[in-house]
Amino acid sequence: MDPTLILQAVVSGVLASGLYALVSVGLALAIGVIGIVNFAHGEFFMIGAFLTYQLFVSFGVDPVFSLLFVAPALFLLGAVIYRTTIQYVLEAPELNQMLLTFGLGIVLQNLALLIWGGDPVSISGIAYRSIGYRIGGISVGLVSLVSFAVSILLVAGLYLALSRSRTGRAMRAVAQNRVGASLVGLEVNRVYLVAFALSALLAGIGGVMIAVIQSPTPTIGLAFTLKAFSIVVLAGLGNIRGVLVASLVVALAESLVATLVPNGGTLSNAVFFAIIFLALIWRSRRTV
Amino acid sequence: MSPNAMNRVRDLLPVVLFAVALWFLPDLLRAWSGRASVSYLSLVTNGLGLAVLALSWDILARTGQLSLAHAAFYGAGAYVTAVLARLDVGPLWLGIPAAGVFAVLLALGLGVVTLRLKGIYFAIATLAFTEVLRAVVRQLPTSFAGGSAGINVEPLFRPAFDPETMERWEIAFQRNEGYFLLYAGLLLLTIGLSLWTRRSRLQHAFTAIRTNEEVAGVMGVRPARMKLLAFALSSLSVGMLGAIHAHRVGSVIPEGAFSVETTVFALVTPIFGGLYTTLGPILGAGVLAGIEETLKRNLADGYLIGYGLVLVLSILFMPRGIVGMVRGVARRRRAARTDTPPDPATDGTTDGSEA
Amino acid sequence: MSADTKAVLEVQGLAKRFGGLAAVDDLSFHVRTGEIFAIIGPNGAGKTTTLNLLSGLLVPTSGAIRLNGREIQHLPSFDRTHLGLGRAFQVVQPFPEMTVRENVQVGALFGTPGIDRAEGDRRTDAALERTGLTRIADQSAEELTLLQEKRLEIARALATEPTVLMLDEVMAGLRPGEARQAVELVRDVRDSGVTIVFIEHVMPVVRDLADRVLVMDHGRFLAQGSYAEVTADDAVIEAYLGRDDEDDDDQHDDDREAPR
Amino acid sequence: MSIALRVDALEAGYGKIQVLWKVDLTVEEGSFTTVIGANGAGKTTLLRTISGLIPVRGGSVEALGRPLTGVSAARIVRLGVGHVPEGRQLFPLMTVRENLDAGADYLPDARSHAAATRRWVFELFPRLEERQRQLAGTLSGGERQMVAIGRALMSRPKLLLVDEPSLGLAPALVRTVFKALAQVREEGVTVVMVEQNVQQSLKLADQAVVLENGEVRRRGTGEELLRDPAVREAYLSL
Amino acid sequence: LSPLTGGAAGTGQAQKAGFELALQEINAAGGVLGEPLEIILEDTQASPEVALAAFEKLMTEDGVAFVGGGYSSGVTLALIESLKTFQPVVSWIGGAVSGVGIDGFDGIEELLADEPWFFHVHPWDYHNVDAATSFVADSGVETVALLHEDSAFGGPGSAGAQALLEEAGLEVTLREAFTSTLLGGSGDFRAAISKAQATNADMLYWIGYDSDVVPLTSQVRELGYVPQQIFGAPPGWPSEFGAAPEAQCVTGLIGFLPNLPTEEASAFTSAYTDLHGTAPDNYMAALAYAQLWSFADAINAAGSADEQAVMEQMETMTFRSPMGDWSFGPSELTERQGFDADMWLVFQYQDGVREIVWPLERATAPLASCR
Ligand SMILES: Nc1ncnc2c1ncn2[C@@H]1O[C@H](COP(=O)(O)OP(=O)(O)OP(=O)(O)O)[C@@H](O)[C@H]1O
Ligand SMILES: Nc1ncnc2c1ncn2[C@@H]1O[C@H](COP(=O)(O)OP(=O)(O)OP(=O)(O)O)[C@@H](O)[C@H]1O
Ligand SMILES: [Mg+2]
Ligand SMILES: [Mg+2]
Repeated sequence: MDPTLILQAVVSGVLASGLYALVSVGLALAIGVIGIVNFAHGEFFMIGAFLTYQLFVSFGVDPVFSLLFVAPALFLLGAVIYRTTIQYVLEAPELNQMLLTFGLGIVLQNLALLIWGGDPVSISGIAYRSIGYRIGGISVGLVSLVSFAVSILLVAGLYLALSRSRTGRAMRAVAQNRVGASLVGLEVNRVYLVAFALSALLAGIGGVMIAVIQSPTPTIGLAFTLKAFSIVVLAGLGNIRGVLVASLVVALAESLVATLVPNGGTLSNAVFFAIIFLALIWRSRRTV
Repeated sequence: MSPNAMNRVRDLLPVVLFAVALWFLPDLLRAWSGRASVSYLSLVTNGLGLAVLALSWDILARTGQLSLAHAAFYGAGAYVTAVLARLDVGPLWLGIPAAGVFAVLLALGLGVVTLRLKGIYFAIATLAFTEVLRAVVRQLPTSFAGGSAGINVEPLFRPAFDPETMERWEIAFQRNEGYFLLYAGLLLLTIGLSLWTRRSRLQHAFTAIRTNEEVAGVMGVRPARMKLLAFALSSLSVGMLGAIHAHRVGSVIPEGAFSVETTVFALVTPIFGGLYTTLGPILGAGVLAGIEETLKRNLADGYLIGYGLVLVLSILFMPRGIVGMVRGVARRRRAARTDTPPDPATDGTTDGSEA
Repeated sequence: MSADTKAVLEVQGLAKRFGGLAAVDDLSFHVRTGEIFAIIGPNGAGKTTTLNLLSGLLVPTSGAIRLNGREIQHLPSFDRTHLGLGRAFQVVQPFPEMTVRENVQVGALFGTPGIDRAEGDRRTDAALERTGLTRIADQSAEELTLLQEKRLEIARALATEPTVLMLDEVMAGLRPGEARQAVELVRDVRDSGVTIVFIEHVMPVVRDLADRVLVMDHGRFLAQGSYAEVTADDAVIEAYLGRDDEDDDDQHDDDREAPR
Repeated sequence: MSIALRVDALEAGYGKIQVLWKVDLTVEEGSFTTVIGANGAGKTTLLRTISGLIPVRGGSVEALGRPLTGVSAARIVRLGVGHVPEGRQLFPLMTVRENLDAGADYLPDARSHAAATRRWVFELFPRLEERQRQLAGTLSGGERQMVAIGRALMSRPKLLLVDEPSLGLAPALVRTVFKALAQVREEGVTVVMVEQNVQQSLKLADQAVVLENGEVRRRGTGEELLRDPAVREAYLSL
Repeated sequence: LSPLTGGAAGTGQAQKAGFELALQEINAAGGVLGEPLEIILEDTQASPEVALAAFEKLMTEDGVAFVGGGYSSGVTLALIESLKTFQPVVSWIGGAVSGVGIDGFDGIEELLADEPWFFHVHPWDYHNVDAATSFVADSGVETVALLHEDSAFGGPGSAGAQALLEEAGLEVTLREAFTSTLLGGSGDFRAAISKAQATNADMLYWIGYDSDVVPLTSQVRELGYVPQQIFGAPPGWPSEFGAAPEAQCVTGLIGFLPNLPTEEASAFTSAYTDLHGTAPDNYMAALAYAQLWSFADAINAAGSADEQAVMEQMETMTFRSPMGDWSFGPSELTERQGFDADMWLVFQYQDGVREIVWPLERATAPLASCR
């Protein structure tokens, strides 16, 4: 097989991992660090995408700039949702959180359906979406490159924030022992609020990216939630850096299979989840 | 009378009543609403299906294993019966028990490899399993499993039409009655399995494993064996459900048979109704199906927004599901009347687990 | 050691490493049938880890464990329980979703393979009776005082009808009066033919209960013998009891007050 | 001499259960108070109510000149009330070092002295220095207790509430801990300690209180109660 | 019966919009038999069992005599038994899987061809392939790379397409499947595109869903693949896609276009825009509109709501529609097929406008090459 094809597959795979990381990092914060199982994460993502779209059609705002609005907007949305609902299930078992957030997901999805209709929407008239740089027969997509860079920055930033910064450590503390946290002077509820809103914000950034490279429908949420969950779990709960590695592994595998196997494109989901499955099993066997 | 005997009566009586009610329901509906009973039967049947799914899921959840693989058992069942029917081996109905058996084997296989996984790790592993299985089914030779186009499945019931004695809608009624009774039977079977785990020593083993597997082991419980048993009990009815459903809707396609909705509602319904109980998942299914249809009939667009809100509010105001809430009220009543402390026995059962 | 024929529990060259740390290191000792055997040592000496290795919650890095002459270090914990090795935990962990009775039933119904429900209930009642929990048997295990939790911890272990019962700091946090009851309970259990291995920091309790005492430090064997012997041992005083003026009058107080 | 803690007809409990019945307690600044009592007497509940972990149902709590009734636990800590809780309440997935630092991180004044305080804590418990990098969740029972005390000290409290610090500690270490607490008191910190180890804890106490069934049954100096036959019978004889 | 919510909500909502417009016009024009026409919309959620209950509700509770709407083969197959039971007059838009050419699988046409009461509006899958391939043949390319999504929609279709193309003497350099973003695909088609690029085919011919349009076309550009033609056959196209640079010179198969140069078309477009505020982007709206009108016309012509009479009218009458006049006639198996290959248009994005380039008699601009 043509070597440049394989090389191209590797490059595409590496870059594609950026999107996965973007989708997952917020969830990694929510579930891995704060310990809130958020089934509506994909909906934050979807909302972010449609806000970007709306800003574009109504005011012709370029997605790059709409970040400045979408990110805070989702932070706000996250905060509101936390105050009105999540706040009350912190102590509740994981399953209750799942039901609650799943319900929220349905609400958000059908609201979006009501507002934007069921057809996929697309942001037109942005030149950079289809720009690719050719380096020795290999093409590198501008947007993928940027999203890859952004995701690395976000993940690295979040990791540093959580391990080094006081606020970051506060989030972990609150998640690990609420009583202990308040006994060292933390307003547990406020810390959670910030953390949850932050995870929504991160989802929003991913949403902007999706609005640029794809044409979202209101129903994309759940699929992304599940993939994000898988990546976060593969990375290991609470392991922010792991999100990058996990995303890289699955994206690379998808891309290689899609290239090397005839009709491999249809296997991408199978590959994705097969890796998740095998990795989890293998890990569970290894540790005693 | 020994407490066990008491329990047995306490359980069996309502079940028997429920069974009798189900048996007469079609004719009652018919007598009450005439031809409209046709669609009512379909709706109730859908509800029963949800109940079977939910209760089965709950059985496994009692060991602390949050499965996202029930769509896999369901879809596998659907395909087993479809393929058997196409290969034309034996009578049509044979596919249903076969589907059940296959689902159990599949579940045991999955159970063995996921034994050591806990909580969300287990959940995601089972989800991944479902997705992979769907992909595999798609890739199977078209001549065998129909590929992405799917397979047609013969209906189980083709009531003969006799213009003299009956109206056309009565054909539909008889067909729906047939499926209704199958679903009802399946639910009763599942109830049986569920009650067995609740009333036998399995109840202790399951709860112990759910709360702390290590301590359970030191108490002499065999966690692996118990979990696998739960897997088997939890997949049997679901496999058969998928099979019957396939006959009912005339075809199977990978997207439909292994759909995420199945997975999700298998878990949403018991939480809504009340976890780790027999009544909870069934109530949950009934109420949820009822609410959805009511909203659908009374609201125009966006009725699902209402549906989502119901879920949200339910968990905020009934954290232990319907059953938990009812028991809570009952207990407060008792406490109000006499000063006897609350009966913790009922308390424990609806208690959420820390997964 | 193997010279001793009546050894019900034998530990040889037992070791457990966590990464770089040797929590238990080349530890050997044996417990005789029907005796009360105490394990003491500074915090972090490896006592609980040893118990975890004995009850199968941890896999030893190396070493052998024999119960009635049979090697058990490779068996899962439930098998060891079925073979008669019972255990109560240092960090009390009842099943909060169950009542006290149900908690004990778990041990009774599964502690010995294939016993019927009636027998299970008999054992349950017996264990509840013994630990004085009958009165609150139907309370939820959520709302117990520390003392009650400790009793439940013991009751569950008893319900498995062990030949060897291992107790990890069950006296901690009990006030003297209650500790005395607990001591009686343990003696009484031993008299019914159960060998006892227990970990304790409360020295008077060790003094009153232990036939023999094993002292651990840094995961290793430090000393062994009667209470008097080990408490006189300089190494033990150095590592564990500490040398202190208050020390003596403590002892005196206790001695004076001790029931004889 | 001013008052560090004034508890007035305090009532508290859990759900339907009332645990504390009109408890009065006045603690002078810089003094050492020991609370003893049977299991379930309400000692822990008393401390948890003072530090705002459970709501005050009746009566009032006032510490360091400020009313605490209705104030959040976090604020109370920032006001200078440290608490070594029953059950340690550590952060299992953080290292020993991180657990200790957390004690100072969220109190500006304590943070500025963190390094010094940490050194002192390590002097008290050398083992913690060895185990700085170990996850708290994997510590032995006693080691956890050390971390819990260390974390509270890191916040440099003016009033320190300690719940059964000797629980699960080796005899030598028990004395070390009590010495440490005495030393803390020497540095002007007011200490309120709940203990089962009556013998040694009462020796330290300027004031001692016996709590039974949620009510104060006896008061006096440590020495007085040590001599009190009823107390000896109930809490010392073994 | 339309999928108003769930994955196919786009289609369902478009159908709804079409019905609403038709209903308004019909009743403005005096309704049916002098009475205002009344329609009941039921949501199928594109789920078989939901659709089943909904259909039975229409039959028994609402006593409906004429059934319209219709989408998704899975749903249609689920209804077959019940349809045969109640035998209302069914005019069915979707469920385009005829089953013709797929052995071992019975499609809608195969199962309902002989039912006198079943009328099918949307062209069958082989019609679509037929139209698409004859355009390709006319477009002057010699080599074609065929990318298709692998569900019931693109899987069977692509097989037929390859056969017909090779019949027409073209070379199919590659036939490669992918998973549509609509069905949970990752939306990364670079691997498939690179393979096509490697064969350097004149035309990239893809069969997928609406939501694949943007990622696919943009990735083609990104990878620097410049075929003469980029031709796609999704059910619909994202609104405003035209303005995107990567849309330039992209060609597509579509059932209806607002700028179709006929007065029916422009009349429908303006009326639709007045009612809904947006142009009818999804041709399902036009089909639904046509379908409801055909019922109304047939009933009025029959002079009664008697089902037999109405069915006769439907079989014989010619109806008006935004796509021009149409009537029910023979297809492969049935006698009651509405639109066929002739309904399809091929448009090309030229400077943001969707110019009709095929069939030539209806063309608004000549076909341009991307090279
Ligand atoms: N999972 C683990 N990972 C790393 N170190 C561990 C782990 N478990 C225990 N340790 C260490 O092993 C040593 C022995 O622990 P163990 O709990 O056996 O002590 P112990 O003798 O019971 O002390 P205590 O009397 O305080 O309960 C301790 O220093 C502890 O920190
Ligand atoms: N979370 C809780 N829910 C319900 N009741 C509780 C709870 N915590 C404690 N109690 C009850 O409150 C009473 C007092 O408990 P508390 O822990 O204050 O006693 P204590 O004096 O600290 O005993 P110990 O010496 O065992 O710590 C006990 O009867 C206990 O059962
Ligand atoms: Mg220990
Ligand atoms: Mg206490």
